[in-house]
Amino acid sequence: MDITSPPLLPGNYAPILVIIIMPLLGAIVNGIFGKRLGRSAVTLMALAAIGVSFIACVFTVWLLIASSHGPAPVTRLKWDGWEWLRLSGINDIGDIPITFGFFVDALNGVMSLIVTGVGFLIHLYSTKYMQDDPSYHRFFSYMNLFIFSMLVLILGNGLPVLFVGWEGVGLCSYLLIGFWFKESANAAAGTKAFIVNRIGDFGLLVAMGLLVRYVGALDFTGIQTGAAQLVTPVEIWSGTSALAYVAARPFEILGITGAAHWLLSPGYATAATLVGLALFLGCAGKSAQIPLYVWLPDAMAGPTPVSALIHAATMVTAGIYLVCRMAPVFVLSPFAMFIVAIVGAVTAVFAATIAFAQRDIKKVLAYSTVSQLGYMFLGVGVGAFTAGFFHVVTHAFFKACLFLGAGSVIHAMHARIHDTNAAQDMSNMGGLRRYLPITFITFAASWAAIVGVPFTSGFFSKDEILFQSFTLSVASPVASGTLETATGPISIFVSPPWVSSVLLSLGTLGAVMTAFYMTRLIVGIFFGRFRGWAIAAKSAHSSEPEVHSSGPAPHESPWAMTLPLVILGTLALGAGVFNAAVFHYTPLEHFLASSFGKFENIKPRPNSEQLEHVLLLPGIFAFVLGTAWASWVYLVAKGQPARRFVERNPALYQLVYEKWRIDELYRETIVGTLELIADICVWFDKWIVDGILSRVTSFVIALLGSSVRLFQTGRVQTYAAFIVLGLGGISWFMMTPHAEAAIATDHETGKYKLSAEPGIGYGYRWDSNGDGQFETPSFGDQLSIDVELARTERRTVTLQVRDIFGREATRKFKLERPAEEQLGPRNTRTNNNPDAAAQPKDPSARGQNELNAPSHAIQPGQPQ
Amino acid sequence: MTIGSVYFFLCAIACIAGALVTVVARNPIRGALGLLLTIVGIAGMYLKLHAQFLAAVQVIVYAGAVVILFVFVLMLLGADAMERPTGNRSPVARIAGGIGIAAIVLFTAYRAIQVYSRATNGHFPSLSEDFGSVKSVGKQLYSEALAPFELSTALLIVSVIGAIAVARTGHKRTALSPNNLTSAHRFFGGPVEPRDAAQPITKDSTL
Amino acid sequence: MTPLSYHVQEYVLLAALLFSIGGLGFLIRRNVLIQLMCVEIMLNATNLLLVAFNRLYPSSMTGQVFAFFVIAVAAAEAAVGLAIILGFYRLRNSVHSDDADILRH
Amino acid sequence: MTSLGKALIDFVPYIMAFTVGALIPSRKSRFERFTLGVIGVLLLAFVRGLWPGVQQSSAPAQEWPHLLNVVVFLPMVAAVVLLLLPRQSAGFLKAFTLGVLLVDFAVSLLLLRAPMDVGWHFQYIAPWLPRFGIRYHVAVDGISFWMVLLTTFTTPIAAIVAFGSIKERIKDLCFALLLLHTGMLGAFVALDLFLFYVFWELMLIPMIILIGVWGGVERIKAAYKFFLFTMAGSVLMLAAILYLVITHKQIAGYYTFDYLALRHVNLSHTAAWLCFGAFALAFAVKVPMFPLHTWLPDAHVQAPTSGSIILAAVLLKLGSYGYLRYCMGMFGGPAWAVGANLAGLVIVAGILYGALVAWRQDDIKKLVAYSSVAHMGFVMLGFAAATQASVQGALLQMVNHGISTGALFLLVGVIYDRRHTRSVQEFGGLASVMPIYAAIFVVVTLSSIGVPGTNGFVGEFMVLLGTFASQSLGSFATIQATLATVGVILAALYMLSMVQRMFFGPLSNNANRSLPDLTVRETVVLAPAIILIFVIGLFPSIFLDRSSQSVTAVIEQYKDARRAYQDMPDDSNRAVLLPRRGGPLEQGYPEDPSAIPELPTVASAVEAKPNSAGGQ
Repeated sequence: MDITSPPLLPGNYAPILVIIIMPLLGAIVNGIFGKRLGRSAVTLMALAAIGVSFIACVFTVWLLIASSHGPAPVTRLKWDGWEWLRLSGINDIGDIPITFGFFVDALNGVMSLIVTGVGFLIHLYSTKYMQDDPSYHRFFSYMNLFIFSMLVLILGNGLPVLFVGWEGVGLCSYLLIGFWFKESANAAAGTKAFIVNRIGDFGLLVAMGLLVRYVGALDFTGIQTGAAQLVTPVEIWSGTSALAYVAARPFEILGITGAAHWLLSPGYATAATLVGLALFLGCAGKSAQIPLYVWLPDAMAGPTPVSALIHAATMVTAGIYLVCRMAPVFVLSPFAMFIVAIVGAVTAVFAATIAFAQRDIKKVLAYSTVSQLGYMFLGVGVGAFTAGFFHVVTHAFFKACLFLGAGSVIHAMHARIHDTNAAQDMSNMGGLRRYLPITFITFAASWAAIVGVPFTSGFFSKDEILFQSFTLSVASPVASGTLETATGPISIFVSPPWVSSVLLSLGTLGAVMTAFYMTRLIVGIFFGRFRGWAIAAKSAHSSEPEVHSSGPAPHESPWAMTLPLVILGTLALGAGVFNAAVFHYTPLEHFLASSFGKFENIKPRPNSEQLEHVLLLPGIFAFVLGTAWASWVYLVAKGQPARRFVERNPALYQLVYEKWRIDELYRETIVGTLELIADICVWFDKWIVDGILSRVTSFVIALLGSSVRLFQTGRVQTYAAFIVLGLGGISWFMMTPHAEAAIATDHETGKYKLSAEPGIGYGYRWDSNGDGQFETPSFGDQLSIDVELARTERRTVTLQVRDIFGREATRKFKLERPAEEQLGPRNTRTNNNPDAAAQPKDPSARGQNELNAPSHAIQPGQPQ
Repeated sequence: MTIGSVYFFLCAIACIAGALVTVVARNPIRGALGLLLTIVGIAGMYLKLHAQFLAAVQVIVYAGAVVILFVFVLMLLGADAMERPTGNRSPVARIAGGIGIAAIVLFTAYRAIQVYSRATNGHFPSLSEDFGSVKSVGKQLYSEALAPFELSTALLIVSVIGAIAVARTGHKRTALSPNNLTSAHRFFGGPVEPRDAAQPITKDSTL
Repeated sequence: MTPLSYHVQEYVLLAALLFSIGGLGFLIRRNVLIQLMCVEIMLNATNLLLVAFNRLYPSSMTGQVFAFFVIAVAAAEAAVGLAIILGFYRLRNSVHSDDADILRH
Repeated sequence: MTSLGKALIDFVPYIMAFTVGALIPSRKSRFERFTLGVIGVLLLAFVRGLWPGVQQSSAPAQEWPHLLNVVVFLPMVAAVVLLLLPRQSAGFLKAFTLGVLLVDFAVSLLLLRAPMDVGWHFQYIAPWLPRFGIRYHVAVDGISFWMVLLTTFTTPIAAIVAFGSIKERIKDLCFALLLLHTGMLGAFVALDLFLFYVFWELMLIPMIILIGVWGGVERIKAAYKFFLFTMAGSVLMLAAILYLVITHKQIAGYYTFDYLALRHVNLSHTAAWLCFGAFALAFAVKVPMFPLHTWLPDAHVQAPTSGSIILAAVLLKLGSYGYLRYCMGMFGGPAWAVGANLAGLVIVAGILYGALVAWRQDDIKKLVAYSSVAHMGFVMLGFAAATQASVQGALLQMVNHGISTGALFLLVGVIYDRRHTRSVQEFGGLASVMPIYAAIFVVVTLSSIGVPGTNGFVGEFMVLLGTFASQSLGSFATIQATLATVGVILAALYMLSMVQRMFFGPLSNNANRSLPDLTVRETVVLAPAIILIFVIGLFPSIFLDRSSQSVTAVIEQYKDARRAYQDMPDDSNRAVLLPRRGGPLEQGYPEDPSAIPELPTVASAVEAKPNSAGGQ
């Protein structure tokens, strides 16, 4: 896949810049100058920005299609901006420059078409929907900013630039969900959305870090070429670490040796799995999959066009785009693909169950979005990237149409019911097909698509996913299936064969439920009796309505709202033509082939050809069963069976209505423990850390201070008494006898003269011959003594002193005469530090020597 | 018992009695008189030790000036100089302290005596006749000890001026009240009053 | 038994006794004036000792000269001490030494 | 294209920048429009001037050796002159101080002309106390370069804010600001350890005056705590400096306090660890790292707005700058050995702990203070990981934290001046009353959280990805980096929950009903910070290129020091002088004054750098 650009244009392909800059320009102009420009100017600016960007996208995709058939097929058009920053690879080898650039290839070309196309329609729709909102300009500024961020996300040339768009989109959803920030509920929903998205972003950051560490590149081409380096084992659990020992201990005690052994053996995972799981965490955060889907239903607090744009058509599909874009990495780890598929399937079914019991039409559509996203991840998870992506395209059309239809219904209800929740409640609607014909027809078209009526777009895309989920399987990237590690070979996980049948059954079950709740929704809104308010007879003569809570019939929305509905409705029906795999007419697949490339370890089941037609049955069967059952329950039996079911087991119904109380579960577990840890930290910080460092030290010093203060009695006498005591102590010390003697040495002649230091009233006696006996038993005042030594003779002379109080002190002096004459002027200095002379001149030792006190003992000349 | 030892005995008794009276007397006037007695006893001792000049100086300066000064101040203070009946301090501690100190001093004196009796048997040698006279002390005073002599004059003048300065009644000095004592707060700009009354003092502030 | 006053030991004993009585008085009595008197007694005790030793070694008069200077200083000291006592009295109108505890706060 | 045309073309972007800037304010105040326009033009010039490609082309500029002396000592001279000015004319004092600070900022911009390649720039050496080998040795390299500019950028802003809200003792305020400015600048450029210590202590006194005199209710207690914490640390540092100097005297024969020489002293193991511990403690208090951080919330809560801005924007950076320059510079071995534990401590007890505690705070300033602990945790993680990307990221994060937290404190000051309270419960639904203020607050919050496109993200991104690929952290790199990335979530948690409680939701407290929106002074002061947030966010290479070569050199030396430390046998208790390798980094090496001037070593002979006055 070369990255040259078409010969006719120089290096950088300028229209990409136009696609991206226009929405940004719109956002800035509307945001800052919007209030001053007035409503019509704001509308013009917003629509123009997205329109021009859409036209540029169409031109680019057309150019890509045109140039991909020529002799030198061009599949990528790039625009490199400036060098953003520079990273360094593992231990500083290799330099990873990250440039702020964009590129367009088949995959993100189609995505950009959807984003700007559907975006434009929704902008047109919301010019009417939001017309009486005071901060009109702020709304369009955020919408334009959102389109800008989404384009940066899908056109970014590497993960960092994608991440800029990724968080930009999260920010815009935060701003748009919390648009009517006057009610704290909306603001709380916005904050919740941002933080949950942020958890997803954490996954993306970790994935980028791992890629830097193992692949050393972050732009998509670099990742594609270096992906092979990811198939290296990474020790995520070292059997020998203290943690392992602690974890295994209880099992050993209980005797469950199997688990203990497992914990003690080192656990390995390939780098590809780690990157794949981290990326999937990011996708789950953005595309609202099982662990992190909680923010999407609450995001309905924002205006309906926001839900249509963000939570149906564009933002939520960013996760799928990321998985498709990072296909080379995902494919290397069958375990990650398995997780993606399973989570997708489970989410599809789980979200569908909640949609059963919701009365608010936007909530129903929200959960249906989560469920449909589950399908896309199922498709992508088994390796059918094109099928998954095709479902993104079709879903964008019919879900946007459903949301806008719901919006126009709510718009109509607002005429009489002003409380937003009541206006969205299905129980207040019914029989609206007579009053809102166009909305009904387009809603029915999208219903047909989502339910999977044969030959509609939904049928083709969902059926393809069901087919692929059964036939495709992901083989292990390494032929031998094992990887060498320090502690012996480990086997790479390959999804077991029974998985494909499980996925198919889950998919079919999901399809049945989708058909059921969508039919329940359409019947609840458009069929049966109108439960909103008593319709006043339209007859001309009676001017004021008879019944009190009556009002005019709900009127159809203006053209600006119904035109997008019509366009999206037709697209919902007709979009199947792009990739009708059943009839082997798949232009989208050929177009996308250049982006995805061929992965050799995605192998279809051997007999997949024959199964193709057989596997049409589950899709059709699901549609027929779901619709028939739902229409019997709600249309024919007027909802009686449903009410009987609710009475029979109210607890279950309440549980499902409160979304299986997942929010409360998260509240208690994760958020609860976090608050607990935070409180502990705050307490710890105030009382322990601060306590020890400042309170305890100040307390200790205060204690010392007060204890010393006791001595300051303020009476002169106590001070005088202390002075006297002090004097006594000093005099006692002065009076203790010290026996000191100076030694004059003369090694040649062997004569040594010891002279004692005089003291007041001292008596002295000597033992010069070293026999331990004092020459004169009584204390005379003989101050000095002479000693004669032969060669190498050693002798100890002791001096004893007694003071007037009769206390004695003795001191021994070891004298020794060296063997023979040593070089250098050794014995000229006769200070009282004889051994200094014996030191050879050694600068390093000289420093040490001066430091310690002059000792009297005479050691022969070896340096310390 | 020669006349000299009797005379010595009398002077000693006078000194010790005087000292005891000074210490024990309730009324400070009686204390001053005790001091006078001690000083006169010491003067007698000087005479015994052939220090006639010193005896004269002692009587004139000490007895004549210092004790009179004491009495003069006592009279100035009047009734307040009387001993206030304290008694909160337990007598046992004081007496024990006193005896302790006395024991130490006496023990040192006794040991000193032992040494000196041993060494020079403390016998007074014979003297030239003008030993303690004014002439010999004066000669020494003006030859070796001239510098200290001149300095002592300066000392006396300074002490006179100091005494006047300290005891001047003139202006009434304000007593140092505790709250405008120098402290860290003064360094930081006047007494610390809460700057923002609205601001509740955060109870969890540290230190 | 040689007569009493011919040995320096007697004077040393007397001076020690006088000095301890003075010191004792200074430490025990609360009245500032009495304390000053006790200081005077202590000074006189030392003077006596000086003169006694000078008598023992009569070769020069330094002992007596020194005693003379001690007397001069004692006079100055008494003057200033009394002035301070007056100031203190005016401040605290009491001569009780315990009241002089302003520095304690 | 005639030259006039080219000039015109060249001139158009500036006109456009001015018009856009002038159009933004919706108010009618012409002063605000003019200043915003000028700020726009200045920043455009800044970006175009520093664009990576442009610099190499121009000839290597002549570095004026006295530039650093002017930058550092201009405020001190002004402070002295200030003492002579009359105390009553407050207006004149304010104008004088602000003028001096702005001139100092302008002069410091001249630093930008020199390409920051390896080696010391604008180096000036003069003998100070020759007997002890103390020299006045100042120089700038890639690491301290942006710190100097951050200081000269922040102090004028803090001064404008201070003059806005503080009304009494103006003269002392001006004096304190100028002295503080000198202290900080000196500490960043000093290369003689004695000179560094002098500036390090000089900085303390004005900061204490700022907190102690104009602070909140318990200002004196907070000032004491701040002072005692820093003093305890720096006294140990002084001991370590003296030990180093004496050891150097023993093994090299002459006294010198110069960093270049002391860096070559390879101490024995125990001595190296003790000295490293002393230095690290002094800088850990300043950073602030976990156990020694409790002074920061009190100092911030009690300090006046301007004091908080300077404290957060510059003083914290001295700790981390000191750690990189002196701890990792002089004690490579212990720093490397402690690297993994330091990273662990800094992550768990810095980033996560700081974020969690910040989340439960009711006082906004305390919340921002703890967020500073978290942000500085990232910086120290960057140094501990010691890879090219993480160290550069940490340096950039120091500048980012200075700008975003400085702006945050500014914003907190705005509402504190209006409502005289900082507790979050007092506010609610401010967005409807003060829309511009709310918008700017959200922008700064995004920068402090680290949303891509703003400056906060670039710093954290480089640190995290540097840690992932770190060699010094060994096997813990991946785990520690993942834990640090969790900090990114918690940052969003506590900042957004605070923003939601303050700005969104109904107007609960009717005292907020009549709060005026941002005044002209406040918008003008905030504008440069807001624009810089986006400039650094989108064009970080302007800042990174200037520090890249010095960072490579530092990491190189750090590895050499580690190898030398490991070659030193355990039991030996004698220091060794490492061999000198010449090259630009040892230019200005203090020669042995008493030695006979033998053959000039390779360094001084090779190239006589025009600027270095040289010699001892």
